[in-house]
Amino acid sequence: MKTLLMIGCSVCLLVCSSTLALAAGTIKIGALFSVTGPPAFLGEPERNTAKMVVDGINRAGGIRGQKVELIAYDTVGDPTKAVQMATRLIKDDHVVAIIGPSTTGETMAVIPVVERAHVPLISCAAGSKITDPVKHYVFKTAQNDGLAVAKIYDYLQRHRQQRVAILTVSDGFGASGREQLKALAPRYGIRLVVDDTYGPKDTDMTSQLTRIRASQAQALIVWGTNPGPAVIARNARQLGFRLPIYMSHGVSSKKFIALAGSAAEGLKLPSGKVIVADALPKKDPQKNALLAFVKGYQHQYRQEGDHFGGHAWDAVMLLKGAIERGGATPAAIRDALERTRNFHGIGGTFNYSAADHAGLTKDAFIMVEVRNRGWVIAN
Amino acid sequence: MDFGTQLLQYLLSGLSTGAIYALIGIGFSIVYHAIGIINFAQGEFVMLGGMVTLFLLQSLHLPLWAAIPLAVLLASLAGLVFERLAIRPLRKAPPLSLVIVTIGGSILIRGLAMVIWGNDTHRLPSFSGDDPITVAGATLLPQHLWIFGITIALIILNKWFFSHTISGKAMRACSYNPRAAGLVGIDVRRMTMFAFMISAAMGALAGIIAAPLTMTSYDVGIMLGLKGFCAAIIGGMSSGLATVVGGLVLGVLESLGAGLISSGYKDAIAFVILLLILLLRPQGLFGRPESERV
Amino acid sequence: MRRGLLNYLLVAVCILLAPLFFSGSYLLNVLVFAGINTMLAVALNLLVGYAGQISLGHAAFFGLGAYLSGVLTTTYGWDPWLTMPVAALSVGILAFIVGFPILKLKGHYLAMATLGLGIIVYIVFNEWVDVTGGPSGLSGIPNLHLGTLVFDGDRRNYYLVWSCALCCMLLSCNLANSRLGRAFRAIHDAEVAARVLGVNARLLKVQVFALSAAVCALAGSLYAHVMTFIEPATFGFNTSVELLTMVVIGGLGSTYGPFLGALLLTLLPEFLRVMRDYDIVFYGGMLMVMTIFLPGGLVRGIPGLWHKPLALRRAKGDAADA
Amino acid sequence: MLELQGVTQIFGGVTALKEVSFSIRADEITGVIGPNGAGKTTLFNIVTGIYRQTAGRVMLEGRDISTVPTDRLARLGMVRTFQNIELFGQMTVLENVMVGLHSRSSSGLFACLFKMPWAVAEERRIRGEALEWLRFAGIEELAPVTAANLPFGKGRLLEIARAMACHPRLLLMDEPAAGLNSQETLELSALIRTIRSRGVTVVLVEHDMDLVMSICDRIVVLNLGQKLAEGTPREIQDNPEVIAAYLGDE
Repeated sequence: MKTLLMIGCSVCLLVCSSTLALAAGTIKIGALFSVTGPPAFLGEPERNTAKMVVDGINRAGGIRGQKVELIAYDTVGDPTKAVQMATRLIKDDHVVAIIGPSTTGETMAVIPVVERAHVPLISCAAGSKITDPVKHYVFKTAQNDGLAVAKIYDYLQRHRQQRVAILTVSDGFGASGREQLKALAPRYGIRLVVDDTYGPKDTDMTSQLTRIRASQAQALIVWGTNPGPAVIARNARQLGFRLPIYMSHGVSSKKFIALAGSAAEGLKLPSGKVIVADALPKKDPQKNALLAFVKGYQHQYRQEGDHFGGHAWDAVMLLKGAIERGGATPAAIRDALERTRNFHGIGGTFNYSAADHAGLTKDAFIMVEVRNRGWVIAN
Repeated sequence: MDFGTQLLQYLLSGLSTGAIYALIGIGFSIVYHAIGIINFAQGEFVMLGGMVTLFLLQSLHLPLWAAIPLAVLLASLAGLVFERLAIRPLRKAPPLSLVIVTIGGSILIRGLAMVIWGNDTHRLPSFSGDDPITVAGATLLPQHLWIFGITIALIILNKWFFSHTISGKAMRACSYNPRAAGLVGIDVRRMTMFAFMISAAMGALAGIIAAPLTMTSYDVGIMLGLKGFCAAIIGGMSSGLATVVGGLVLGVLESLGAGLISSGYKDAIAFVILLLILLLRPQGLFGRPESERV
Repeated sequence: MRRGLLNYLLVAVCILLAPLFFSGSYLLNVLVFAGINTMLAVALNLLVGYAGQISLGHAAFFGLGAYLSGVLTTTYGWDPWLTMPVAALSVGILAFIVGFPILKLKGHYLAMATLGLGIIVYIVFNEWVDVTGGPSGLSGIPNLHLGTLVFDGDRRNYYLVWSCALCCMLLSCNLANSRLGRAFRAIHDAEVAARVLGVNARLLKVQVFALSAAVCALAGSLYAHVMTFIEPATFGFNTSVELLTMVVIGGLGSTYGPFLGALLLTLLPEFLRVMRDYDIVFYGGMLMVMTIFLPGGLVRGIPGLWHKPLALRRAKGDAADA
Repeated sequence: MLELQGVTQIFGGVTALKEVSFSIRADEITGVIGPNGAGKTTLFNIVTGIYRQTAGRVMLEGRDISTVPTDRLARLGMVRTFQNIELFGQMTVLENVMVGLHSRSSSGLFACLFKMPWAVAEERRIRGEALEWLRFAGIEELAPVTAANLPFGKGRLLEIARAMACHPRLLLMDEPAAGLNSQETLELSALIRTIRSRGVTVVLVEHDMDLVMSICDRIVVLNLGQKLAEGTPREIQDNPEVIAAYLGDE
């Protein structure tokens, strides 16, 4: 009987927690970001940015006179949690659209939920399989990994480096990068002479680098997020590595330079334009958006805005545009989103269509280089 | 670069990683001998070492030479508090409870670290610069020399403590037979407390000397702790040279594995060794089999 | 026995009626996962609670079940219903084989060996990209279906998962009160004495290990078909620890303890959300406080606090070491 | 019934038993005595397969059981009790005895999980028989008590009831009178005689000389790991070597 009492208590708790209905007349937008957990480096700036942008919209009078309410949940980087929170947003909070989640895995897990509920989702994760094949209600703002790969390969091709070693991290980000690196290589006449990996928690990569140094490679591409690539940069410096090293857009933030220290000098990587916003030519269509984002973030959080935050910026602004054009119902938002053309955001210029829910080309990226502890555009 | 130099490079990298594992492993075995438990929170003291040093450097602007001993001291105090609050109330509990309470402790410490210092990765400055040193074609950083030096010093200190000081001998007595040790007037509870403090300090120091190379964040403790445990198992849970050799063997095998076979399965190497040793030679690679007594 | 059955029926009715209160709420979705966790906790309780053998690697069996189901349905086009028994059976057999050497170990050594096993399996999920999809996960796993009824909504999944979980609870209850259940508990309390009385401790431990692994695999299959997406991180060390926590907090070796633990630990984060970043601290702290002050878990601890604080303190002592 | 041939046990350089040979006849009560450290308990541990002897053989009814695992011995008809009683502390008294019937029941995992009719019937039989054995030991009123809460003397009786539930033909008792008061010891000796009268061969390791001398048919004396003497209680009492060993010891 005691057990039953306990169960009774739990049931009561559950009932009490049923969420209260919120005031009507606002447009509710859901957000799923992994603010804690391993992908917190993505989720935190994303949540911060989304909040900032929504506040900005409300200060300016909302969308079509309606205030926007952002309901953000933390998914801890766990697909199961993401599904639960997506269900919560849809069933309990009755949101009209969802932005996030931060990682490809979480997004893949959430897709069946939103497709079933007919709620548009704008993912901030990079994996190309999110929108390939196209799902009716799923869009994304983060540049596909393939675009970053194409950007690097383009650059390698111009500099006549054909034999390449790749070193990718064995997590979702690295696995997706590795897939694209392998798939796109033949198109650019590039031969992968070493295909190696390292663990996300590894602390010493000299073994892999030693092997790469002994190979025929003319360049090394490292695909990972902090801190791995910083360790690799330092290991490479220790070994007196002479090959040019290319990193992924996963480390295009000041944090990477802080971790790698002087070992970061001269590294090149494809990046969203946000980190070199000031240095962009005036005619760049994204320049206005970029400067607005950077300034706003700096003002509000006393930190540098990075391109992860930019994904959330784009997602909210895309939604705003869609609601302005179509109205604030999920179906209308979806249709309006799909008709988005020439939206100049942080991640690039978006052109969605029925056949393309990713909307970007490789021009979304530029090659940057670390010089004097800062980023400059590589030539 | 010829194959010999490559091999030397693998060896050097492996040895430096292994030295860290060894220090953590000794921490495990000291506690194991004092009270017969495996402290799953050991890895968190490694994390604390690095993070506290960083905190002292950045927030209190202490110089490195002052921050390091202070951080070690604070970590060993954390070890003391942990023993007091978590281990002492459970002295007579079954192993399962002890396993769980130390796991709980490790989650708690990790969580506190995250709340206090955030979930960013940080790097400690190297003790003496980043200019590589070349040894027969292979390269080392000055920090590697620090790691080797401090590891050797700690091992000697450890040996001296356990063989030549009253406290050390008393702790050894406790590990052989706590009841008898209690009867001859040794304060067993105090020795347990010492064991936790010493092992926390060793772990913290390992965390500090590694952090300039490996970076540190609130969650580095899990994997390092597990690897340290593997080292201790290979060494047969000895608190001396065997565990050091265990750590070095593990580090070198990992490094060779990553260099010659596949880096993806590098972590698997440690755990396959762990399983093999546990199943085939539970007394460790170098120990003599003990006959089981009921 | 009568009362036991009555209790069970009451619990079952509560569970089956619960959706009436939660329909239209995301909590129903959370409860689906609570059901899967209940199965896992019940399975682990067979091993840890009854037979007294610790495991820090049970997430591996959970994952093996999920991946077997996922790979067989997506890559080889098997029927989801067919993959479930296949997964449970093959994982059970695997655990049976692995169990023989591993369960020779005791206490902390067993904990570390199972932990090692769990991590190795996790690494394989992560690295065997061609088969498992690696860290990017495996998507497009089909939902289960009965004729035209597809288990894709929360309510359908709720009934699917909880009927499995209720079955598991009933079976575990049956086992606990049978000759084998007594033998497991005897091994837990005093292994040598049990062996002297003719209890084949070695074989029984391996049997219960395999059974527990098979149930975990079944839960894994269900998880895969409910989620339709799996990735290795779900089946790592943290999950193993979480499972153990559920069992310990609920009450080791009790019938409804694991159920309560699973329910609590799955739902708690929903309420802790208010506490934001502090939930991990709370989680760790609770684990310690529970172990120190309520070693019998909630099921025994809460009534114990009300009635006779000392009478229920179990005199386990060194018995488990012997 | 039971025969030891040159049993030797060495623990890391220390010889605990050295070439001990003797045999135990069926239907008798045999006492094994000796000063502390004579190796009596070690001998029991070897016979019951808990230790593997360094050399020598143990024969049960003409069969070499040196390599037979402990749990099989119960099926062969040999059970023991422990010096510091080893009860299943978290189980009830009745359940303790029901474990004793484990080797004489056979429901498998499947039958137990799904409560097959034959398993239910067997369960009923086990429960009934276990109650009988509790009655035999005179503790049936304690059946629902948790074993860990039993007083020591009752625990001893429970251990005997549990061992008897195995239907042993040979019962080894390791210091059954240790920790009992004189009244309990008296009851114990009566119980041991009853056990023998049911056709069970009994071997006792015991310190209580009165008990040993009063109920044993034959006595084996161990000293420092070696057999010192063997014979009837009278012969042993008169054996000068035995007297010397005991006096020298004390």
